[in-house]
Amino acid sequence: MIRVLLAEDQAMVRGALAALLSREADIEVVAEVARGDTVIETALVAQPDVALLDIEMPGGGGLMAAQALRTALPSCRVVILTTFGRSGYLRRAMESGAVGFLLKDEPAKALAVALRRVMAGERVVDPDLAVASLSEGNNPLTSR
Amino acid sequence: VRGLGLDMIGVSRMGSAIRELHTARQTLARMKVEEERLRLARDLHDLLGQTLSVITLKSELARNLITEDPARCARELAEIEQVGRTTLREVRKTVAGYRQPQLSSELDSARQLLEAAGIEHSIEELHEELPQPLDAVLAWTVREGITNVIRHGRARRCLLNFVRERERISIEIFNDRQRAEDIAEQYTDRGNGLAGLQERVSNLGGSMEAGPLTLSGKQHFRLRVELPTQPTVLQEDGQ
Amino acid sequence: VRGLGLDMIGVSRMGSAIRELHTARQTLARMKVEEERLRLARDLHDLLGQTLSVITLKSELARNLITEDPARCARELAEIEQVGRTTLREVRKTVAGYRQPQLSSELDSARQLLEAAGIEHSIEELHEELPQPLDAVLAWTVREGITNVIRHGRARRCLLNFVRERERISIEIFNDRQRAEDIAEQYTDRGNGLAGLQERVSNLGGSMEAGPLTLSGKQHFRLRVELPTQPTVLQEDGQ
Ligand SMILES: Nc1ncnc2c1ncn2[C@@H]1O[C@H](COP(=O)(O)OP(=O)(O)OP(=O)(O)O)[C@@H](O)[C@H]1O
Ligand SMILES: Nc1ncnc2c1ncn2[C@@H]1O[C@H](COP(=O)(O)OP(=O)(O)OP(=O)(O)O)[C@@H](O)[C@H]1O
Ligand SMILES: [Mg+2]
Ligand SMILES: [Mg+2]
Ligand SMILES: [Mg+2]
Repeated sequence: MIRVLLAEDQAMVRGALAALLSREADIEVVAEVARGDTVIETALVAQPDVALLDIEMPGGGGLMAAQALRTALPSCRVVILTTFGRSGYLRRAMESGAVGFLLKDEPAKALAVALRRVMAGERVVDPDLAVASLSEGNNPLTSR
Repeated sequence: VRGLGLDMIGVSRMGSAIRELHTARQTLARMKVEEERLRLARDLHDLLGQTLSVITLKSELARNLITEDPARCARELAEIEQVGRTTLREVRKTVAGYRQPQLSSELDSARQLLEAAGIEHSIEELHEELPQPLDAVLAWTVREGITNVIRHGRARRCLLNFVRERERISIEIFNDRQRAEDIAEQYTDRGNGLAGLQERVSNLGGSMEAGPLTLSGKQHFRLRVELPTQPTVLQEDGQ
Repeated sequence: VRGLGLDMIGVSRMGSAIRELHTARQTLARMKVEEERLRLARDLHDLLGQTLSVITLKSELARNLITEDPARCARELAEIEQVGRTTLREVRKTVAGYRQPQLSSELDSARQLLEAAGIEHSIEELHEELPQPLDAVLAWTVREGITNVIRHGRARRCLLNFVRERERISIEIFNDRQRAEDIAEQYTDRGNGLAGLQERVSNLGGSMEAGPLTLSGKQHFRLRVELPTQPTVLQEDGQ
């Protein structure tokens, strides 16, 4: 069983993702949170194998949570889930120890395959998402 | 000979200044375009990313629930529908916002239009950045006013001026009219250009006047819009 | 004194040239921004308006079919899902595509991407300024090639090299592949990334090869693009 923690602020997305992933025989969603700053306390209790973290969430967001997880629960692998690449996201995700950088709208089957690969020690990056976030990152006008 | 030499230096300096400005001009144009692209791209991201991922995920889920849990399937579908509809409305608003005219480019167009129509003109430039809603309403005034001058005025001359006061700004578009007898026939209020403008102006707490006017014995038409620059009711004005 | 006088003339000429260029610059910048805005607004509207209307209609329809015709309900849902996902992909591509890629920054991105994907790599740098159309096509090659390496290769290693000859330049992207059995399954030509690249390459009178390759008994994939540096047909290549 792959034990998953899901952090996503948008309730509709979180609900659908949890329901879809739970349908996979070898995946169990053991915890759901809606804020970045509740990831750690929840993870310490639920002891997930993988944390799926949205980036844009209240309470510090997924990137900060990823960083914190690395020291608080080093056994937990971090996968960033997002919709669009923004400036520097890929780089920051990797710096904070994430081993996956994936699309939220990926079919559940593909997401499940990615989670299995991550559990097998591979890194999984969606190339289009990554390219998009790099493109913006190289532009000097990016910062709002 | 010596003079000529110095002149030559001047010329060569001019050459390099021109080259430099040429580059600067290109860079600036590129940057502005880029900026605009990014701004829209970002708005687009925010609006769409969430909506479309919700829709995509929910439809995948609903598909798995058709026989298993038809009631929940129906709920998911109702939500998809609602999200789709709300976003559609927002896309329309966003796009309308981007089609908002800009005063500076409307003034340019006004000059070109009057030029093309063979109407002598003097169009004042406004050297001030105004808040977007104000800028937009002034731009609409120019667009509607100048269109009217060309369409109804049979004008030979057209003037466009701004008056800037401490807490208000006004714009005036004047034109003469070829024949006095046209007036009664023409100012019939039948169009909706001015009525629409009146509405936009009122939304910002401003006032508008439009009508014939006799100046030193000659018939003119004047459109005047006055707007508070610190308005009490400052609403975004869509198109 | 006399020299100074002539120099002054130069300066004053320079002044008026500067003013003129300044105006030209502003006009140009404004026009481009305006144009871009409208173009984007249109793209946005076309892309989304349609997508969202389809989604809204189909979800309403599907809801009525849950018990009546579950098979058709499933088909409608599959379509909603696909439309949503495709649109998201297009938005992502559009946004990435609005930036004319530059070889040097694509090479940087390539390194970061491969790093993130945990693929060992050696990416050569090109220390030469190339004409813009050439630079752009090489940049597209890097972007498409590296994206493919990550998506299809399940590679452990990736090499990127340039070969510079007198009148041509070529770029080669190599990767190993984890399992031999993937090849047949994967090289299906179903995408349009390589087809699009082929077109850009042909526009500059160049040639492209892409396909599997066995090197010392191991399966690899190679993408190779060769471009003339003094091409006979040198067309500006848009995005
Ligand atoms: N500059 C002008 N010179 C002379 N008559 C004018 C001028 N501007 C407006 N008018 C008169 O005022 C009327 C109302 O103008 P308005 O802009 O509201 O409508 P319109 O131009 O006829 O139609 P539209 O709805 O296309 O704008 C016009 O029909 C015309 O008779
Ligand atoms: N580096 C690679 N390693 C292995 N197979 C590859 C590689 N590059 C391309 N291929 C194969 O060639 C096919 C065509 O590639 P292409 O880039 O045209 O399409 P795609 O990547 O599948 O889709 P897209 O239109 O998004 O680029 C791929 O589907 C894949 O099977
Ligand atoms: Mg979020
Ligand atoms: Mg009118
Ligand atoms: Mg491809």
